[in-house]
Amino acid sequence: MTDLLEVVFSATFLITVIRASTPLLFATLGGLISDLGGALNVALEGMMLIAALTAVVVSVYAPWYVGVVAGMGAGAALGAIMALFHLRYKADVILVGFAVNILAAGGTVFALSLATGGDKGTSINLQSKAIPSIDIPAFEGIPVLNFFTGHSALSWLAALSVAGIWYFLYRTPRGMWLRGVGEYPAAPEAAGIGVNAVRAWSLVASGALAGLGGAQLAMFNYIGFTRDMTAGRGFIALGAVLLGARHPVGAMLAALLFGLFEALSIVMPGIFSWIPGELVQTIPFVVTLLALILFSYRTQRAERTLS
Amino acid sequence: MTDPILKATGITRIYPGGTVANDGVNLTVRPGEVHAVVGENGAGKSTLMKVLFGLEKPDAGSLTVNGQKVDFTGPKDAIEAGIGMVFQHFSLVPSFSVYENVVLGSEPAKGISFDRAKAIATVRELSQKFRLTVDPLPAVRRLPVGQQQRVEILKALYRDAQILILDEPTAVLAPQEVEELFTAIRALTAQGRTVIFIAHKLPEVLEISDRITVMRGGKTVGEVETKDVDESSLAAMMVGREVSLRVDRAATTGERALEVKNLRLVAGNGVTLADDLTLNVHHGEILGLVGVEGNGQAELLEAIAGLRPVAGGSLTLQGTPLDELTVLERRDRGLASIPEDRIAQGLATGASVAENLAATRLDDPRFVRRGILNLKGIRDNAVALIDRFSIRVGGPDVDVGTLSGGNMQKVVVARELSEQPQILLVNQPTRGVDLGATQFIWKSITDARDGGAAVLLSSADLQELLALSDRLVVFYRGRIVAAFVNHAELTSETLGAYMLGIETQTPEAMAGAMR
Amino acid sequence: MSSIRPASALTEVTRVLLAVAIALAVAFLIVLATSEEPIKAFRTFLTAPFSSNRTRGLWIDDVAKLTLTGLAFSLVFQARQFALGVQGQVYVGGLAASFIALSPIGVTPLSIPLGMLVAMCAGSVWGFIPGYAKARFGASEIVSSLMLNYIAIRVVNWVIRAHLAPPGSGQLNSPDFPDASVLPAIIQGTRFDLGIVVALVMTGLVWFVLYRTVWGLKLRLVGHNPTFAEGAGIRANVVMISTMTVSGAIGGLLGAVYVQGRAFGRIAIDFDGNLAFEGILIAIVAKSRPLAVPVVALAYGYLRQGAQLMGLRTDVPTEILGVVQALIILLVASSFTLPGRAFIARLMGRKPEVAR
Amino acid sequence: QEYSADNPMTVALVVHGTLGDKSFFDSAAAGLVRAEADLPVDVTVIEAGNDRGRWEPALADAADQGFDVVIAGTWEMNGFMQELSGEFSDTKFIIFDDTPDFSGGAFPNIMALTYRVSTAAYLAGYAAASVSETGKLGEIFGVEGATILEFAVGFEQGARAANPDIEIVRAVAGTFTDPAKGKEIALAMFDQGVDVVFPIAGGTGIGALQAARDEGHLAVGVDSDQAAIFAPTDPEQAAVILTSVEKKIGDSLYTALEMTLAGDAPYGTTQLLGLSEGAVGISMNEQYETLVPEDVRAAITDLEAQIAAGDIAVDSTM
Ligand SMILES: Nc1ncnc2c1ncn2[C@@H]1O[C@H](COP(=O)(O)OP(=O)(O)OP(=O)(O)O)[C@@H](O)[C@H]1O
Ligand SMILES: Nc1ncnc2c1ncn2[C@@H]1O[C@H](COP(=O)(O)OP(=O)(O)OP(=O)(O)O)[C@@H](O)[C@H]1O
Ligand SMILES: [Mg+2]
Ligand SMILES: [Mg+2]
Repeated sequence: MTDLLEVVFSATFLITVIRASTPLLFATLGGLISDLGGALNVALEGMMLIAALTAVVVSVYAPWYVGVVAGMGAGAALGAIMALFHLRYKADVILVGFAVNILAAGGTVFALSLATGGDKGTSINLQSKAIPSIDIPAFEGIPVLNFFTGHSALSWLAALSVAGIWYFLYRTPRGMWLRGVGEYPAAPEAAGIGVNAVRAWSLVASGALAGLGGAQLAMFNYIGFTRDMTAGRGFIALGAVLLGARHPVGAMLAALLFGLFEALSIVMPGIFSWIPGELVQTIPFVVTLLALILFSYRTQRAERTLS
Repeated sequence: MTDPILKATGITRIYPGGTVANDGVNLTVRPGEVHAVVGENGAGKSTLMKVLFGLEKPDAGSLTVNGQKVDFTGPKDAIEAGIGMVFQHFSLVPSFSVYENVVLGSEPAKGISFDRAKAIATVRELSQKFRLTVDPLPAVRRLPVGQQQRVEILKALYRDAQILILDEPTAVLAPQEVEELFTAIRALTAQGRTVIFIAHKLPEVLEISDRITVMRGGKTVGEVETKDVDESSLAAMMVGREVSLRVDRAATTGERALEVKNLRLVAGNGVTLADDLTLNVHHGEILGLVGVEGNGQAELLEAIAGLRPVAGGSLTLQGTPLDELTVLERRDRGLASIPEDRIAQGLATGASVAENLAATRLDDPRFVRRGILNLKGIRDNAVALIDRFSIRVGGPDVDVGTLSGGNMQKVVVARELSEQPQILLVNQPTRGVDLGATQFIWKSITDARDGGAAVLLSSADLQELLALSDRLVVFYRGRIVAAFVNHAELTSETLGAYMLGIETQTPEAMAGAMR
Repeated sequence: MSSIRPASALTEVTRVLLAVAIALAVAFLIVLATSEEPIKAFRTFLTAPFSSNRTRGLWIDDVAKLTLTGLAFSLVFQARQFALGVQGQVYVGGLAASFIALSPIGVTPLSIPLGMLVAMCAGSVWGFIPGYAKARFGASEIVSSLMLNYIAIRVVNWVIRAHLAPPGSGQLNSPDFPDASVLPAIIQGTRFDLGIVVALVMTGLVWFVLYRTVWGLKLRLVGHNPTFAEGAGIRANVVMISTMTVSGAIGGLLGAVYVQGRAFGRIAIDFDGNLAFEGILIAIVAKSRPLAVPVVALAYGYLRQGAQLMGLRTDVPTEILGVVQALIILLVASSFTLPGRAFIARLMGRKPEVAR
Repeated sequence: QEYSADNPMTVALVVHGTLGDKSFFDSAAAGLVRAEADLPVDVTVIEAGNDRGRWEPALADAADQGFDVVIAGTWEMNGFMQELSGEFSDTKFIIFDDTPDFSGGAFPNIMALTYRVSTAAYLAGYAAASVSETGKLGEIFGVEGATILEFAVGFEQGARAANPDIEIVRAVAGTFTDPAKGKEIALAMFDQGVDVVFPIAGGTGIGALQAARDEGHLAVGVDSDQAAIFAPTDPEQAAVILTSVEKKIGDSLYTALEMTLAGDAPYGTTQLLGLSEGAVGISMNEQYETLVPEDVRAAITDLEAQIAAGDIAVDSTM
């Protein structure tokens, strides 16, 4: 137990938490944006996966940031496809989301084998690039301050995004439109706001954010692509949206919580080797489930209070 | 004669599914006038307004505003052309504040940020100028309906609407609120704005409008100067025949059926919805629940139906305390309920008419034996009820969602009244239902009463309450503030004063009408 | 969700066929662009499942499993619940059936029926949890059921590895079940086994329950309008929970059919190969109608098997099926005929259509 | 039957997974590609994918299509192959990394190739423990399966032989396809003082190798000479792989096909291949020479001889 505490309070563990949380945070913010606009985006998983592959393949031929932007673009494009089918052709958004996930699971393997010349497992014979980490040598070795060094550039971007999205939602007209569209679409419609356009943009933004999450996963957490590398993170993000009380800061806390448990599930086998690996792996999912129930119960009560 | 500010010519709109809602409709509106559009339910008034506001694209016909031909692709275009619209159902975001709702869509900005201070100031200024008093700061879901409507009007004025369309604005208002609205409308026309006004209550139309366009069956059947018509000639134009909506009141009443004593109803957060409600209903009488929507009448009905927990006091049905009974057990004791919103509460759209007609009696051996459905029994029941209540429908297996509003309401009424109820809860029985159907539904309710049902009736339509009720109680802020035995001299104005809390009855006067 | 619109059966079938045709055409274009032997590949795709007894057995085995997962999803979809827990139910059900098969009962004729029963119980527990969490706490069943899937897979894999695998072998599956615990083959030497009969019986049962029992009617009424159902004296929460529980039992049964089937005859880690999820597609295309489920499964199972044989025999990867699946879902779920309808309904004061 | 360039022997390798693991299956496929170039054989690689339900059909399909020789690997496929061998008695089957029970002359058309991989792992463990400065090694398993544990037991025994106080941590990733997870596990291990990792976890393990590269620690490769695989595209990665435990599946399959063509292949028996047959071993490449000190290398050569001679008994799970 003391071993565990020692590990948990080390700076490297905190850095691991941030690293594990970053892709989740992007996906969660993506889920948040579309959810606020009134469309539950269950395709985060597939968007991340396709974005991860795109980022990796593009970064072979271009600088890292182009890879990141390409991943973001791939996510955004999928968001646009969802918008097309959901808004234009009135397909249920959950079904459209699942279609994207299925497309991603098969399509990425198919595309990977084309990109690598037959490799269906990993991209390791592609020389993809990494997102640089931002090291601040002056902080190293200094308690507390050392927590601020060694993170991915995208982790900083994620933190900025939380602030940016908060500002956008609660301080700008367009953010107000988005919230209005999600809450009661007839009102913005009658006010001359293109409800479908707002929703479409929210899906595109959602995809772009999920895409950033995918890029972080494939260009920092691990450098390269392997099949199914998102491993359920998109769905955990969906839980995190609900858990974060549909607020960007809440989303961040939820993503950090999951990052924490993912990191714990990684260090635990080293410390408690007697716990079967499979059971340790269930931790993030059990935590999501319990947290979801707990938070639903609390919001249910809060909502009763409002009405 | 001035040039028209708005002119619609030959507007035709056919909905997918083939309903011809507008069939070559013409409308001419002059600047600065209040122009009323009247017609029965389904005559096509709302559709025409939606066309004027760019929400529906006409299949044929043309629009001119200020002599310019226009072609709207959406409300945005209409707003730009100076048209504003207040819908029958408000379009406000409930959690947004008044000022946020008013400016939504064209917000004042400082840089990229929303300029709150300016928005608030603008809203204050507008509400003073047009005598539409409302506090810009609270969230609209906390406001009473009348105020929400002012927010809607402010929204249109904020966009500098020269022509303001009001679709049935008075339907949800108490008489005094109607007066306030009319004052505001006069203030508007005095400042050169034009108002198009839709209403079903002809006296109101006659009071506020300058000219009237009458629609029937999707067509314009006439345009008249208000000063040239009276109520009966207008009604005849609308319906094409004489109509009478007279009902006889019960002469006698029987046993006490339902006792409500010191009832307290509380929302989840502890906010009181209704308090200290005490009333009795007897077999063979109709008790009217009067009040502006949201003053506790609907909640009382829900509590009796078993859909809302009771926080204090008691409900007794023929001597049995109600609070331990489930919804089903209450229904077994003869409770029936016609809910306010047929689509949201009264029907399972998507299921068939037959299934809907049996849905409240799934323990009846005619329909279910040992958990297995008796399809024939369910069907036969439907065939009989369709005939008895003259529901216009292709057959018992038709999806109830494809019926017209009036026929949907008849399905609900048929189900609830197919057997003589002991207690009948009725909320807004004829909302959005046309004259013919209204007549039928009223008759069904009074028949149930004559068969011995104790009826609680809530309605936003005071005329309906006055026509049907034997006694009336008035709700204000969750309490009963007045009670009357219905008589010919009782007017909606009297009731209105209590509804708005302007007057309160003395306990003695109230006790006199509380049997 | 699906099946809201009244559309005639004929136009519905036409729409589905059109969707399939478009999806296949796109697949063909991809094959054409990427394969060295496109014609052979596509011919394999379209004809291979019917080529021999063995491949026909594979096809029918898939049909049985797809039917069961399709039924499980149809049931929850009819009640308007988006529970996605069939995969987890398959795992716990499979494990439960394996316990029976590997116990002394495993050599008796009781093993198969008892195994199925126990599997259904296990699956129903797994279905009950998200139902209860939703009814009681309002927890989104989408997320909770997915989490339960992940949990079930890992826990079952652990039990198999640590407790069912022959000790010390390091294998990741149980020993083979005794013959009495393996479904008899209908065509010897193929996977064409009793599973399809189980699936068809279940289809009839689900149809009967949905359309001929009072519980089924309540379920559908709750699916159409829970507020109304409450007012009519139907306890919507109870129906919701029981629906998810019953659907869970079907998922559990599928687990039993998996491990008892001739394809396995034992339990191994990760045994479902994600087939459980394809029930979503089956249910959507079948518009959640139980009697349409096996028909859709038959056709879809054929495509699925064709894609797999194409993956084995040619240079086109099986994963192209993902593209076909996604397109079919998109096209079937879309409405090309009634644009703007939801919007009109909204303005007419109907409840705005919530995303789910 | 005589085979020639015009009438080649048709061979199918059924991979129960996909190619691209950079170790196990790729090694088998590479051997067959070499065989196709040198010998009168026509090779088809069939990827059955990761769905267990599809493995048996894939093998049966290969037999059904009339290939002369059908090859598959591990205990996962062994049972299926045994069942099919009766029905397709004219087809020759080769199973690698596991064996059926041949007693009583059963399965005359199957040849089994098994590898004493723990012997090679022993050497790698010795090397790893010798270069470790912290005295702490880490193993990362894809799953706790037989083939995986065979590596682990040898590795651990060898490590203890070099340093009786050596500490070894094991972690199970639960997946062969999540390199991000492999990387995180390795990073956590490094944080806990491990300085050499031995990932036996397919694609997941590649993440662990990457962690070693990024953190400047060392790693031991698995199945193939992984330093050689990375050297052309990622020399930094190659530079931290001190050696790899090689299971020379490709080479052994090549030999097996050669023997089959010559007609002297011992079908119906198990070929137990160890250090002496050259079927397993550790990579003694440029990285090995750089990273492992001269004296340790000498000791390893010595140990290799002792194992081959049977003087050292290496543990095994088989
Ligand atoms: N979105 C729609 N789709 C199909 N039919 C519609 C739609 N909206 C209205 N209708 C039909 O068009 C006709 C005209 O409806 P409209 O709403 O214009 O009537 P109205 O005169 O406003 O009636 P009310 O007095 O009840 O408001 C009715 O038959 C109605 O049922
Ligand atoms: N939202 C809608 N979508 C599709 N069709 C509709 C809609 N509203 C109404 N309709 C159709 O329009 C037709 C006319 O509706 P309307 O409400 O005017 O009926 P009606 O003939 O006036 O009957 P009633 O007297 O019972 O109201 C009906 O056949 C109805 O099915
Ligand atoms: Mg009507
Ligand atoms: Mg109207």
